[in-house]
Amino acid sequence: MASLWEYANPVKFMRLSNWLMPVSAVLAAALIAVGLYWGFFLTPDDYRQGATIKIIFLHVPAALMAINAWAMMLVTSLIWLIRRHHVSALAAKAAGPIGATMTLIALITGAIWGQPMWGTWWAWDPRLTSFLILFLFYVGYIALWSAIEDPDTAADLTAVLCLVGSVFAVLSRYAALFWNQGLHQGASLSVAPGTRMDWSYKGPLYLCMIGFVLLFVALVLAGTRTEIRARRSRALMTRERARA
Amino acid sequence: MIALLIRDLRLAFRAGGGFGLGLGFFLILAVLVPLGVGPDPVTLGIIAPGILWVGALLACLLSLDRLFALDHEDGSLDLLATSPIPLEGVVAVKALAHWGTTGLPLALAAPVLGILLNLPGAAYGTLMLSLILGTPALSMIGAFGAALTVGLKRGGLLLSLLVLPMYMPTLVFGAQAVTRAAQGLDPTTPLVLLAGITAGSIALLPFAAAFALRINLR
Amino acid sequence: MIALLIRDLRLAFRAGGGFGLGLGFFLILAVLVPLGVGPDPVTLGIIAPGILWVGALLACLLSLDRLFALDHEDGSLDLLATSPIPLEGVVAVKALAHWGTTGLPLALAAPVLGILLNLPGAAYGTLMLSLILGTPALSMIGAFGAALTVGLKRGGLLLSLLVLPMYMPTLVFGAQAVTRAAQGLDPTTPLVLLAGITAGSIALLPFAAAFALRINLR
Amino acid sequence: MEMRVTDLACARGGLPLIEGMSFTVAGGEALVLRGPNGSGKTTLLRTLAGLQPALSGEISCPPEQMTYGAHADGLKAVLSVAENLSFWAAIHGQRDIAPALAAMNLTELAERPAQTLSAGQKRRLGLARLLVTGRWLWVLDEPTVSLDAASVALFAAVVRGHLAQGGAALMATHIDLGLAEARVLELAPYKAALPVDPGFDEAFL
Amino acid sequence: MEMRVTDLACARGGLPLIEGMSFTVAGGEALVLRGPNGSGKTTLLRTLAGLQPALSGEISCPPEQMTYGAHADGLKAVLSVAENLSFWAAIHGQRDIAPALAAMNLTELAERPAQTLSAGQKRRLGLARLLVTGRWLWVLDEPTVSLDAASVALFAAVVRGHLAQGGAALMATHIDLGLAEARVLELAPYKAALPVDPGFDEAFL
Amino acid sequence: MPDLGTYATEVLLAYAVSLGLLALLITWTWARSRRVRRDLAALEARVTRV
Ligand code: HEM
Ligand SMILES: Nc1ncnc2c1ncn2[C@@H]1O[C@H](COP(=O)(O)OP(=O)(O)OP(=O)(O)O)[C@@H](O)[C@H]1O
Ligand SMILES: Nc1ncnc2c1ncn2[C@@H]1O[C@H](COP(=O)(O)OP(=O)(O)OP(=O)(O)O)[C@@H](O)[C@H]1O
Ligand SMILES: [Mg+2]
Ligand SMILES: [Mg+2]
Repeated sequence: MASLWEYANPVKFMRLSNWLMPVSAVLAAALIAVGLYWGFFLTPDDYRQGATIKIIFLHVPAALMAINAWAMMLVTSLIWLIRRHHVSALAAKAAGPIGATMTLIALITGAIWGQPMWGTWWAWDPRLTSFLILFLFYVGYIALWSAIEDPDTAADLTAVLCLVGSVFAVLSRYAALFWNQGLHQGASLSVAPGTRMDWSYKGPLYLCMIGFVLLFVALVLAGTRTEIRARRSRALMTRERARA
Repeated sequence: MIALLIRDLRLAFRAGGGFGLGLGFFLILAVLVPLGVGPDPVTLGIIAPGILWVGALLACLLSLDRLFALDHEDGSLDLLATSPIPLEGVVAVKALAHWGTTGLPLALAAPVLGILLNLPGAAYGTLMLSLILGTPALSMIGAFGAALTVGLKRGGLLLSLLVLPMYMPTLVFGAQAVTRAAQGLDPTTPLVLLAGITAGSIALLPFAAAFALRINLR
Repeated sequence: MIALLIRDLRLAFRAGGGFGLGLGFFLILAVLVPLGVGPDPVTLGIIAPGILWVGALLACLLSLDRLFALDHEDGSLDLLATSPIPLEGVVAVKALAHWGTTGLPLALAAPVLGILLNLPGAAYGTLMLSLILGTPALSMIGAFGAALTVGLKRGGLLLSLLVLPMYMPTLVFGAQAVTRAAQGLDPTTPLVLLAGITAGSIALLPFAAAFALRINLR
Repeated sequence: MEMRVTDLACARGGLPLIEGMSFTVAGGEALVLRGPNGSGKTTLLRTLAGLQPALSGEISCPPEQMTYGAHADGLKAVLSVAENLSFWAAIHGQRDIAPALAAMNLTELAERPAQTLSAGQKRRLGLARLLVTGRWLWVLDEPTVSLDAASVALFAAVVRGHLAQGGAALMATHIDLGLAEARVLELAPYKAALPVDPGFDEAFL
Repeated sequence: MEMRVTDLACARGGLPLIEGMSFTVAGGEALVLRGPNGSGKTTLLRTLAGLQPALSGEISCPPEQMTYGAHADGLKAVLSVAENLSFWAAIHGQRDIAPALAAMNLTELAERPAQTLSAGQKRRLGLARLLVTGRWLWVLDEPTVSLDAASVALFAAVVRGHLAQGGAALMATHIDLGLAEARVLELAPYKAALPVDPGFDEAFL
Repeated sequence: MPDLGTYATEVLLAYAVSLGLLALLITWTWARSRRVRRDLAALEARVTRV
């Protein structure tokens, strides 16, 4: 098998993503549509939370992707710093706004959910707090990308920010836990056997989670393709300028 | 290195008194908050640890953007980068000078402001200790943020945006320590965590900051 | 004049988004205060009006030091002073641009932060109104302070020190208006006073600031 | 159009530098100011431009008729060449920047952000500003710093064009501007004597 | 002591400016770099000084043996002339600044804050820094900007002294330095050709 | 349409906001992709013609 690094070449990457992007987009659309339809129309109300349980099908996948997008940025940033593959840096750049949106969705659905459950739009619960901090990290990351003219400089600096930021994001999580015990529900999906959740909830939730992963893949691929093209445009413009 | 430290301290004092001003800002914040919040002593006592720590943090932040920017503008940074001192050392020394002119005086002055904000008597020692332990981390993290944004015009606000989320753990542990002390609880755990963050920042961030500076000088 | 306004707005947007960043700082402050103070919603609700106003004030302050400093450093200010535009107009336009990129977005975003700080529901309208009425005064007073300190290196903190006392009336009336609204009282009087301060600042301070600028250019 | 300076004295840092200076610049004339470093050329030009008060003496021409070109160029790093120039044009109520760009050979760089220019290119942009002010008297402080020979010639041509239209230029410089027709004014004879100590008097000096 | 540059290529703003450049500077030699504005002199000097990476090529001499003098002088406005100079001396492990002050005719200004110097005086202070670095290779970008004739001669004398002690200097300039013995290196022949477009490849260019 | 009981507003709001944000993200990605693609095509045409 050819090395995975081959796809660090923009041409190879464009060829691969040319079919991978639409495939994952279609799959994502299908899974999310089925999952949300199942969850919204066919799932019974929870005995405690009533109809609000339906929010989980958006809330949890978005929260999942919010964290995973940052993890992916961390990995691609490292690859850029070590192997200096441009595609990797551009993929990290493309993931920024997507991760930020996912974080925002998790925050907003959580806030809306909090209104009936905890009686308040916002509570300074550790998980909520660390998500807010994560959102700020995303915003800072995106702002740094857009503030720097030179693409390689921007890639280097944002990569360092991502590395250092990751450490502080993890620290923030502990700090938040230390600070306040919180209201938020613990992880109930991770304990697989003896699970508390019924399949009528789990089914659509899993579908949506896989759907969100695929949506993320599709969006990152699309975004990276765009960034590669933008980068190429820039290079051509520089050449044109030089010719003048 | 010592020459650099002396120069930076001298610049801070000479240029309108960097250190008096950090203090001034801290003092004014301690005055503004009661004006904004209202004079109720019980409320003030409860929020005092948090406000004092937030104030210290903002006072640090406000002077950060010029940490490397001035040297960048007048070309000193290019010359320092080609000097015999490693850039990591330059970053560390500059963070130290920043701490010496903001963090340290802030820590020493904090008890006075505690009185303004009605801080409970038991917390004064912890307040100073937590600030002395925590503010070096603020300066070091800030130096990293300043290194990231040094080339950018109006980097000041971008710097705040990048740095503030990273200040969050320091703030939480610092304020928690003081709050616990004010409530008569044991503040050791947050103080130890605070010291840990400071030690970690000092050990690692000079390298990240020097890397960022080299990129920005390119 | 319009050319100057357009240039300043363009610079603010171009240079890393002056306006997004003012907002960012405000948001971050609203996050930090609960982290420092603790999560209790009742306490937060009480201090929310004061904190929001202090936050708006600091967000304004943070971007002030560069209001004239950048133009001074690159020589534009000399050229503007010898241009056909009166220096009073330059000051007014620059204050307006500053308000458009910090005060106005801050006022619009404040309700969201009110939620974070548990601001009582009745106060949201007054919060926005008071900020819209009061922030122009902050920008104008700040422009005066910036004009006073423009020649000085590290003028940033001196600027804060000079400007913060002048911000006090604005802060008090603004926070009072919101606090009253939060308690269900009538906020009209402080709002009127706020509008008065703004009107007075806009009418008088451009002249003082232009005078200070002329002295500093000498 | 004429600027007549009579018995001017100026000071810098509280110390008189120049005194008893009188000269005239009329439309169509270029005057080159020469003097060693620290002799007060910048001080004199800033005084003429109205940026600092004269100690004594008369300047017949109000600052509104001059444009001052300082050591610094007043460029905004994030704005493009064209945006920088249009701004100054708009401030002076002018519109068309194309001739100024062409005159200083900047047309090709028009879309470049100013921060990506080399030292000499920045200077050319700074000089192009003069053309969009529409003022008759140019007061320039070392205008050709960092310029290569071709650009100096370009600048000389621009000044000649300005003079031909009845404008005038007063330039401080240490190097040859390639303007043979310019009159030279040496600053040395006007060096201020140290003031006699008037004792503890109103002026303190 | 010798710096040998072999087949160097450098770029600025993503665009190759210079390629195939080879030259040698040995101790005792001065090399003057000439080229029109925007030809890449500053870029080349920064590359040699290790501030930006070269596209390709070899530089035999590590940046630790050179000192770089940029367009900007790196002066602190609120520090005095002596303090500014002592700082750079201390950074480079030197002590005595008196000879450097004397060489650039700054002794009388030693206690003046740098912000009260005129343009040329600032430049002299910037050049005095070279003498306290103790490095053998000076890499200077337009060192004589703003200097009057006497100061240029002073600078030429300082460079000659440095060469006589086995040092070397590489200077970019547009004007005559009064150093007749200096070799001149024209940048024009090394102008980078536009790279052939490799299409959509890792380098993007 | 299922009966959402007392929580209809919250649930519907949550769905509307989330799907709205996703739609916004997708539209933005798509619009930017189109714009960049068009610009690049124009540039390639111009540059390679010379
Ligand atoms: C802004 C507010 C909120 C944020 C940022 C947030 C964040 C998160 C995150 C990150 C997860 C994934 C945790 C994991 O997989 O371990 C999660 C899961 C979950 N959240 Fe929230 N949440 C918020 C509000 C709420 C509210 C108000 C409720 C309901 C009362 C809620 C209920 C849940 C549930 C049931 C899960 C699934 C837990 C599991 O079974 O793993 N969340 N939330
Ligand atoms: N802010 C200041 N305070 C005190 N003295 C000053 C100040 N600025 C300049 N000087 C002194 O005033 C004198 C004249 O300075 P000026 O800048 O006018 O000289 P110049 O003729 O323009 O010199 P150059 O050719 O070097 O630019 C110099 O001796 C300088 O040291
Ligand atoms: N940051 C940058 N981004 C993009 N291009 C740049 C940047 N800086 C300089 N350039 C361009 O690179 C080229 C070389 O610049 P450089 O400063 O090396 O020229 P120079 O030979 O020193 O010119 P001068 O004599 O005017 O100082 C110029 O055409 C300039 O426009
Ligand atoms: Mg001068
Ligand atoms: Mg150059």
